[in-house]
Amino acid sequence: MRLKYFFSETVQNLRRNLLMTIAAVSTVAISLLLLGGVQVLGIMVNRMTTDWEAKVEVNVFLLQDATENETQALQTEVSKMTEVEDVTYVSSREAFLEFSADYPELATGLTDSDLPASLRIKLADANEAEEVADRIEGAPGVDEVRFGGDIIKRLLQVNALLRTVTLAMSVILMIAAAGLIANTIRLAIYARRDEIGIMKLVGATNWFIRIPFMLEGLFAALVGAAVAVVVVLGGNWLLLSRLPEAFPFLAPVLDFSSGELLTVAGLLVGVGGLVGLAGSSLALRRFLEV
Amino acid sequence: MRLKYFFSETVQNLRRNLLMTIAAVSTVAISLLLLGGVQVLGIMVNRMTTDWEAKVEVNVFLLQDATENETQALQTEVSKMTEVEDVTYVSSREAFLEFSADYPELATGLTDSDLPASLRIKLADANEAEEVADRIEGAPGVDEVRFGGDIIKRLLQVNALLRTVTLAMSVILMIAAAGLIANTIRLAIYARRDEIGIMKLVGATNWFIRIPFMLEGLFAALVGAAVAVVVVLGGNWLLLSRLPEAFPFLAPVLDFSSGELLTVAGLLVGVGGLVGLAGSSLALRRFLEV
Amino acid sequence: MIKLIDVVKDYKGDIRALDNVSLEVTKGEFVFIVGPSGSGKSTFLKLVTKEEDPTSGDVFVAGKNLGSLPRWRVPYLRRNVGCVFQDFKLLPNKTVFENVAFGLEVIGRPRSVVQRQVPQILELVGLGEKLDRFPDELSGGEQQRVSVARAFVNRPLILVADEPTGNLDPATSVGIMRLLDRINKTGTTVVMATHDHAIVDSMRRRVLQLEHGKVVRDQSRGIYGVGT
Amino acid sequence: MIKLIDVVKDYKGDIRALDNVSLEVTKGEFVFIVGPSGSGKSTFLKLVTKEEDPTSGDVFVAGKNLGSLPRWRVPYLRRNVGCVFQDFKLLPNKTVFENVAFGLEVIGRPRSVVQRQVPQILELVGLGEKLDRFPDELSGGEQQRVSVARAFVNRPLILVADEPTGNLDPATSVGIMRLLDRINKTGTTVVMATHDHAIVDSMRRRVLQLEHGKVVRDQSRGIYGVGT
Ligand SMILES: Nc1ncnc2c1ncn2[C@@H]1O[C@H](COP(=O)(O)OP(=O)(O)OP(=O)(O)O)[C@@H](O)[C@H]1O
Ligand SMILES: Nc1ncnc2c1ncn2[C@@H]1O[C@H](COP(=O)(O)OP(=O)(O)OP(=O)(O)O)[C@@H](O)[C@H]1O
Ligand SMILES: [Mg+2]
Ligand SMILES: [Mg+2]
Repeated sequence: MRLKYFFSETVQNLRRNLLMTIAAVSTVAISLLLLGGVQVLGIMVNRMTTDWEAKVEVNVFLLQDATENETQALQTEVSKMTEVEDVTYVSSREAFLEFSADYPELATGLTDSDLPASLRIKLADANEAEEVADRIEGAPGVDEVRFGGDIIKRLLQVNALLRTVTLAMSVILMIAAAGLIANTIRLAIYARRDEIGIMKLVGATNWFIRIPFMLEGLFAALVGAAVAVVVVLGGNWLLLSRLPEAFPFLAPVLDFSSGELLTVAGLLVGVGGLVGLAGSSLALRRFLEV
Repeated sequence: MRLKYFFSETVQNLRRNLLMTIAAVSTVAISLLLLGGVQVLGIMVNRMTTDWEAKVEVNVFLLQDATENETQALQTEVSKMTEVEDVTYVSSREAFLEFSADYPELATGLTDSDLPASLRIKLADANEAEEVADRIEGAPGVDEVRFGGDIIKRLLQVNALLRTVTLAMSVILMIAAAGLIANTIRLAIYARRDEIGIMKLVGATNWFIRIPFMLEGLFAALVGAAVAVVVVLGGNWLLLSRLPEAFPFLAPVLDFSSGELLTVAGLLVGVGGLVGLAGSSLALRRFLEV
Repeated sequence: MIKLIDVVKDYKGDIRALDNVSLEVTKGEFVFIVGPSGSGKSTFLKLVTKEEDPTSGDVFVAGKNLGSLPRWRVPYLRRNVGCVFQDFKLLPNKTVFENVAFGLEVIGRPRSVVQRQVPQILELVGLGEKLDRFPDELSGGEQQRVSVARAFVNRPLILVADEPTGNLDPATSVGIMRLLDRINKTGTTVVMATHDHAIVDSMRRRVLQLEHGKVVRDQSRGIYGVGT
Repeated sequence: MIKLIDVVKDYKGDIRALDNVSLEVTKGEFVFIVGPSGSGKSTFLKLVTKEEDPTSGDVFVAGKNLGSLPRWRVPYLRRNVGCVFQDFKLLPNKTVFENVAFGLEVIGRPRSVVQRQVPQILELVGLGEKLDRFPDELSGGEQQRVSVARAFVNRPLILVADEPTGNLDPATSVGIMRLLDRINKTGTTVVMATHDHAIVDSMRRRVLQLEHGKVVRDQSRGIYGVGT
């Protein structure tokens, strides 16, 4: 009975205060759209930086006179390290072929054995490159260990920066979206302050007044969130899933799993719904004191 | 006289409708803050991509037996091309020194003359690399022309993408900010619809009613814009001007000229002011028809 | 001054508020509109201020056909037709002084005039000491008197008053009626809707009685009711 | 039923609206509050519904000291004190039916009761055919009658009416007074502020006269005014 009353009350108010409903829904939609956009961007940046870091490798150049045993032992030892994901042996010959593909003019003066054999190490976490390199340095059969040095450090710094920036952006947008939505709800309730006073004077309890307002706030926020989700997903589908055609190198960055998209959608709906409920409840407070 | 009336009316209303003033100012501030942030980001991306493209060069490798005349003629001809900004001659010796700095192990087997002399061409616009390369190809004394090929094309694509994305973001945020501000103003005016009706019934002309409301909207928008500008500039100063200490490579990207910052500030104030004025004027329209 | 020719007013939903009303009020007249609740008194007054437009028929005020009055002229009409609204219609964010002053500011009166006339007129309606109150800090009757003061502060040609004494005690009502009478004597046409028996009977002015939107009685020097 | 002991009410700005008022209204009484505009009638009624709190002194309603009534109990008090407000206080976004129904929904009456009682009560105040109108589609007197209907739809213990006939013609007023009388006969205490001479004089009930916030007359079977 009560539920029915609250429900019909909510629907009626949404309909009869159409201007406010539209304003609230569109503000929520716009705010969450921006939040969703940054979220997607964040996933892309994360993806991209991870991708870059996956390409970081430690190269262990072996001594010309390293024995097969030494090489073997080194390889097994390295592959046991927890930081190491994968170790590949690159023979002198393979190194020469790669080099001559890159620098054909220079290769003419060289032979297979001019280039040293090496171990190529892929890491689980690019940040550990230096540490791994230090540990291998000086092992029997090892000539020199290279891990990109400054370049890698710089890449890692850039990645850290990018991640921080996108994280900061999404936090800022979360706060901004909440602030904008709360503001709109506050104004919408302010426009109806007289009504609230009258209800109280007629004997309505705070909850009796609050529930329909909160449901209205929730509804407006959820519809706004739904619009934002549809636009984000639609935009993703339209633009992002087509970009790889033009920019094939973007493919790995853009290939969102439906899990990730659902998380973003969930975030938008969650933030919207929460702010809608809490915002209307808080905004009501000062007008309920009659 | 009239001016004085409108002014005192505006100030009074801002003060007496404090809740709405605060809501409007904060919505404007938040919206423009986001817009300003994206604008700064846009400048950074532009800066960065320009920086990258400035590093694109066309390398003209000269034949081992090219005469000094041929070389000289080629260099003058190339430097006359409108697309070309700068041409440097790199002798065999210089090339060898550079190479041996990069690959010390390999350099041991080589001599000065193993590497060809070349012309290094800096371009005004990286997009013209391929065209310039094609034109030089086959000129007397030229062995081979290289301009990075696919890598450059890809870089240019990435740059174009980055620029498009930031442009799209700033357009979207411009629309979003305008929408959010207009929404808030609409609700604030809606809350005072009765007042407007009364003024009309007492014989006020539309302009007499409109001007104070528009001034209120303008004021709220400008204060909001000012807050946004202060935060953007302050944030820039605090964060961005300190980042280069940690990330020296970011320095060129982050070193904004005061002209650029003024442009961003101007944009925020302009968008805020315009939307404030137009928004209140438009929102009033339907309530003025009494 | 006011002329209605075959005026019909239907509100949306086929509610007939005025049914074929024709009447004329000449300059300087004092007319009471009486009739039961919902008979169309306020609707009639709203036609005169062009707050509502007739569904059919013509309304003339001060010689102008309101039907063909361009939208932008309406404010100028309203400055010549002071109005005391049944629900007061005070601006909630303005003080008593500012509410009344608004009527003068609208017509561009200089500040000095406003500063002089507003306290005067508020004194007349007995609110000389409540200039700085906001409407929600006044009693019902006090609000009504502010509305009265605002309606004639700019000396309109016509004064239209919708139950201006509905929230007033008899003594204060008499004071207000004296005021209206004085204003009327200076040449202002006064049209007043009222339920107040005593006032109508004591003033003996023209009485227009409405019933279901029709004029059922038009009597000069009339009394409030015959059958009531 | 209602008891005031040494009640003083000052509004902000040192405005004394009630000055040391002590009085008692017993169950089933019918009391008129009279007095000039601004004498404190509405303020007195607002104390009874706890819309305002006294500056000093105690107010007891239905045996409870309102000063020590916890905030969350106030709605339950108000359900026992039906109130006709001087400015009606109708919900603008609800129809006539819904406005009156609200008084029943608040106390959790089932829909069937609402559907039966609301049209009945609206019929009684003469609005049986205007159930679906919104307040701004009603005349002033019709709005007032909706407010009256809402005030007693849930059969409160006490009915507090602030000039419930101010916007009504004499005939309709008489109808409303008959209704109040009938309600009073069923045991409901009625306190009514009014300016209507005729009504007070014809009913001859207890009259409390206020002047400048003081009770200057308390007369059973009184008339409206002596000096006025
Ligand atoms: N905006 C509206 N929409 C629909 N019907 C309306 C509207 N305004 C008034 N009415 C109806 O028109 C009729 C006349 O209303 P009006 O306000 O003119 O009455 P009135 O004579 O002033 O009554 P009262 O003495 O109660 O103020 C009433 O039946 C009323 O319900
Ligand atoms: N909220 C308020 N703030 C300040 N003063 C107020 C407030 N409400 C009422 N007053 C003042 O208190 C006094 C009594 O007001 P009240 O409303 O009780 O009068 P009333 O007897 O109901 O008058 P009326 O017959 O005009 O309705 C008046 O002088 C009024 O100006
Ligand atoms: Mg009326
Ligand atoms: Mg009162």
